[in-house]
Amino acid sequence: MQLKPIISPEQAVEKIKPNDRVMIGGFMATGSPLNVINHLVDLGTGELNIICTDTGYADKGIGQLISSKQAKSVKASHIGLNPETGRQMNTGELEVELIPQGTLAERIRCGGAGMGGFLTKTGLGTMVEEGKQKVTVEGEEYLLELPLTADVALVKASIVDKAGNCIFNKTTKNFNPLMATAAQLVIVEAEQVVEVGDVEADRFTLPGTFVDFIVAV
Amino acid sequence: MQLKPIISPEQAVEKIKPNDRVMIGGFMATGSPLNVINHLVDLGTGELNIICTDTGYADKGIGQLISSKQAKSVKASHIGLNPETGRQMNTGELEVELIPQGTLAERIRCGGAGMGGFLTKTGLGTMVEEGKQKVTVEGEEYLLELPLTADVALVKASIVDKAGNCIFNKTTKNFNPLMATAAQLVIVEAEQVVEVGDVEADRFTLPGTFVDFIVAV
Amino acid sequence: MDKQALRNRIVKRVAEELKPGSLVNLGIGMPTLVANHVSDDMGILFQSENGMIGIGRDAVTDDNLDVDITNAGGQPVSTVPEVSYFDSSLSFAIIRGGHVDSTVLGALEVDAEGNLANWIIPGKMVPGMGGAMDLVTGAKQVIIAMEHCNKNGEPKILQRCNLPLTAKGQVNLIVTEMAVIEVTENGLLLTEIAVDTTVEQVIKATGAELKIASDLKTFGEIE
Amino acid sequence: MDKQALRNRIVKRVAEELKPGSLVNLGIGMPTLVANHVSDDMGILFQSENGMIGIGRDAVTDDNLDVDITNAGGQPVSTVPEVSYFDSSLSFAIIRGGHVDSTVLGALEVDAEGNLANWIIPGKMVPGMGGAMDLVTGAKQVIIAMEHCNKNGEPKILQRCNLPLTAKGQVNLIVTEMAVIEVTENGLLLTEIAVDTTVEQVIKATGAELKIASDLKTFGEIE
Repeated sequence: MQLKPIISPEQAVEKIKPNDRVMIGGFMATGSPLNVINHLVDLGTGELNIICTDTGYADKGIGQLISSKQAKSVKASHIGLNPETGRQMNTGELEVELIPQGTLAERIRCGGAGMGGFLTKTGLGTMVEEGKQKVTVEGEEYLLELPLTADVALVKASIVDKAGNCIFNKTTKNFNPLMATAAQLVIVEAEQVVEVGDVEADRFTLPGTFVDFIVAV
Repeated sequence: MQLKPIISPEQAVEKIKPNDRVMIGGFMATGSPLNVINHLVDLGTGELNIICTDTGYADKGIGQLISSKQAKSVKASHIGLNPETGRQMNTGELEVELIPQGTLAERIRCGGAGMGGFLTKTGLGTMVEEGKQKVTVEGEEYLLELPLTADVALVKASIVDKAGNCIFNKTTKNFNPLMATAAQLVIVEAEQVVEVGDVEADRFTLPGTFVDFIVAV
Repeated sequence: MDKQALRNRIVKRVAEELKPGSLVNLGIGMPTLVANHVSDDMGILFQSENGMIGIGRDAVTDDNLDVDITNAGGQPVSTVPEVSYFDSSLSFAIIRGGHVDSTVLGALEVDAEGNLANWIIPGKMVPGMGGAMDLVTGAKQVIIAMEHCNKNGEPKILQRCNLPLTAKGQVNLIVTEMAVIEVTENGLLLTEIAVDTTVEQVIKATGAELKIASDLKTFGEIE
Repeated sequence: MDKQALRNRIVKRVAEELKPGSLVNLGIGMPTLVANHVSDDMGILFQSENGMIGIGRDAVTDDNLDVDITNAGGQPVSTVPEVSYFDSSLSFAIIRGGHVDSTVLGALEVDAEGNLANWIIPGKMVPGMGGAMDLVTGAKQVIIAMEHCNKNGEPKILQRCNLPLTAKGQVNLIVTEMAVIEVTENGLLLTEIAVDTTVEQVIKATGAELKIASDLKTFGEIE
């Protein structure tokens, strides 16, 4: 049977190096791998290039990585509820690229699914189109958005079996299953680890094949 | 509460008109809406433009629509196990467009998700690239594939609640949830219809919002 | 008119625009309050772009709190019985694929061409667009719910937005405490004015040319 | 050498190429038999493009038949305990996103540039490409498992394919009952010959230039 190694949060964060592109799941901290994030703050790796939908709150979740200055760049759709992100952006300490949330989700899926890009109307006629190729299809103009991939994805699942198959409860899904498809190394923080076969296979929405390591908390 | 009308297969097939583009779920008949198909054969609407992954077997599933000459065109990835499709194609009775299976799935998703197209390497340097725009991104060449939508989607689900939320068992998923996002009118043949709340919400993988009618069999 | 009465008037009027059986996404802040004015028998479902359809209107208490159910503002919410959950990829397929019937959003500026600015004030406030660009571009109907003027009493409805846009030409309707304004191909059409205002006052508070509907109506109540 | 012995030799040799812990997609027909030569302790999982990872090797009987579990040929299959299921969109994200380590497919023709033709004989046989174009383009390693010559005894390994291609320059390895041939940047490299053949025989049966590996090995058993 193909079982995935179960490691501690300490072991997990040691796999992340400065300059890594790190995707982190969660939406305003709901569904974020909070334990792994805590340990990443403690380890103080730094120089991370973070990809996430938002920088959460200053004191919770991804925001802690910003507050403790672990990030050198952030790609996100929303940073409004964490004033520290805006502050570091304004002082030039942090490079921030703002991406429409749907485009961000789709770019990550695109990276995981091996496509070269996709055409969208989101962002047309706005600052988002700057520097981007436009493609016209049947008289309609679209922005060409490119795939996003990462070195590491840190995701959070509610139930993970020992083969890495994942269930994400309710609104904790958000970016977690997408990011797991788009990174070289995928680390899943599991709220609960179960034996293979304990849960009906159809309950899992992310196949274990995408998972490299399971962090049990 | 937003409940979806439950109709008979007879009522379902009356909603389909000649020249309609009709997406039909299933993979070699696994997960195909067999009852609705049977009634569509009986009604004999004809002149349908069918979009499906394969034309199944001559005597089962989508193949019956071909055998009974209900189709004027078929877009599919595989027709090899139904010799009647090839025969009608060779005599010119049936217009057949062959599409790589992954590209077909992605084109349908693309149509449902409101994108203008996507870039793929599948089909590059083959007959599939004929007549298609090529886009170069960072020195890499890709085919631009366009979205597919339909007038009607006929899909099959294992469990459907009265609000239209759907569960697709095991390998019956295939094209069913994708097609449900990409058609104007979505008719779900339900193996089992349950009350809202009978099944845990997280079990559903297709939100009822995509469903217009439920056919109980 | 106090802030709450003003907001109530706006969201109540917006609620009347929503169609029975439709799928609606309400932006953070004032738009959220629209849900309070929609009756259950309309069968309207509320989508939240972080991944659910079926936000409930019950308040979240210690008894029904589920930390795994939050809205696009990160706040815990209750659910209706037919709730469904999905990842961000399907969520934005729903939004961008035109499956959301109406979205209600706030604005910093909105203009005569249906352009909207609500995500950035360069140099001052850069919250990011979140899902707003996707929603405004993808939803079938875009309703702006906002106060007619900004804190300084300046018009937020302009001939042409000054701030960076959220989307171009996508706004269908503007509802404020003073007016209901349709965005048409020929510019802005004033279709309703509040009971406690006049056409002249609306024109004065608006930074864009307004056409006046021949069957101009009134809305709201005198507070 | 009878057909079955010949096929056994091919698939047994292909099985040796698969890496422990890898994800593998086996094409319909002969490639399916590769699974019989992979031991459980290798932790290899088999994907099926219609939407599952974890096809089992147990035969399907009346006792374990589940009509909702079929493979890409539409045939009922058994499953391993860690099986997972998904729709065609995720299935091809797995395939096209480079998450499949190896795919094993048959061929009508394969050539010195790694081109593959296996989906159409114009005017004669048009089964369609199914998932073959996606698999050959997306999988990290593409292994062709086929008989060295066609029914008429003509080479299927050519300098340049004559039939319409399935994909361009994607094939990594060709395994036949006579030879194991690597596709390299400099053309085809014969790395192994079967125990019951000679280099001369392989060259004669091959329609492309073959370089001979300096450490040429043998494989298979004499039947």
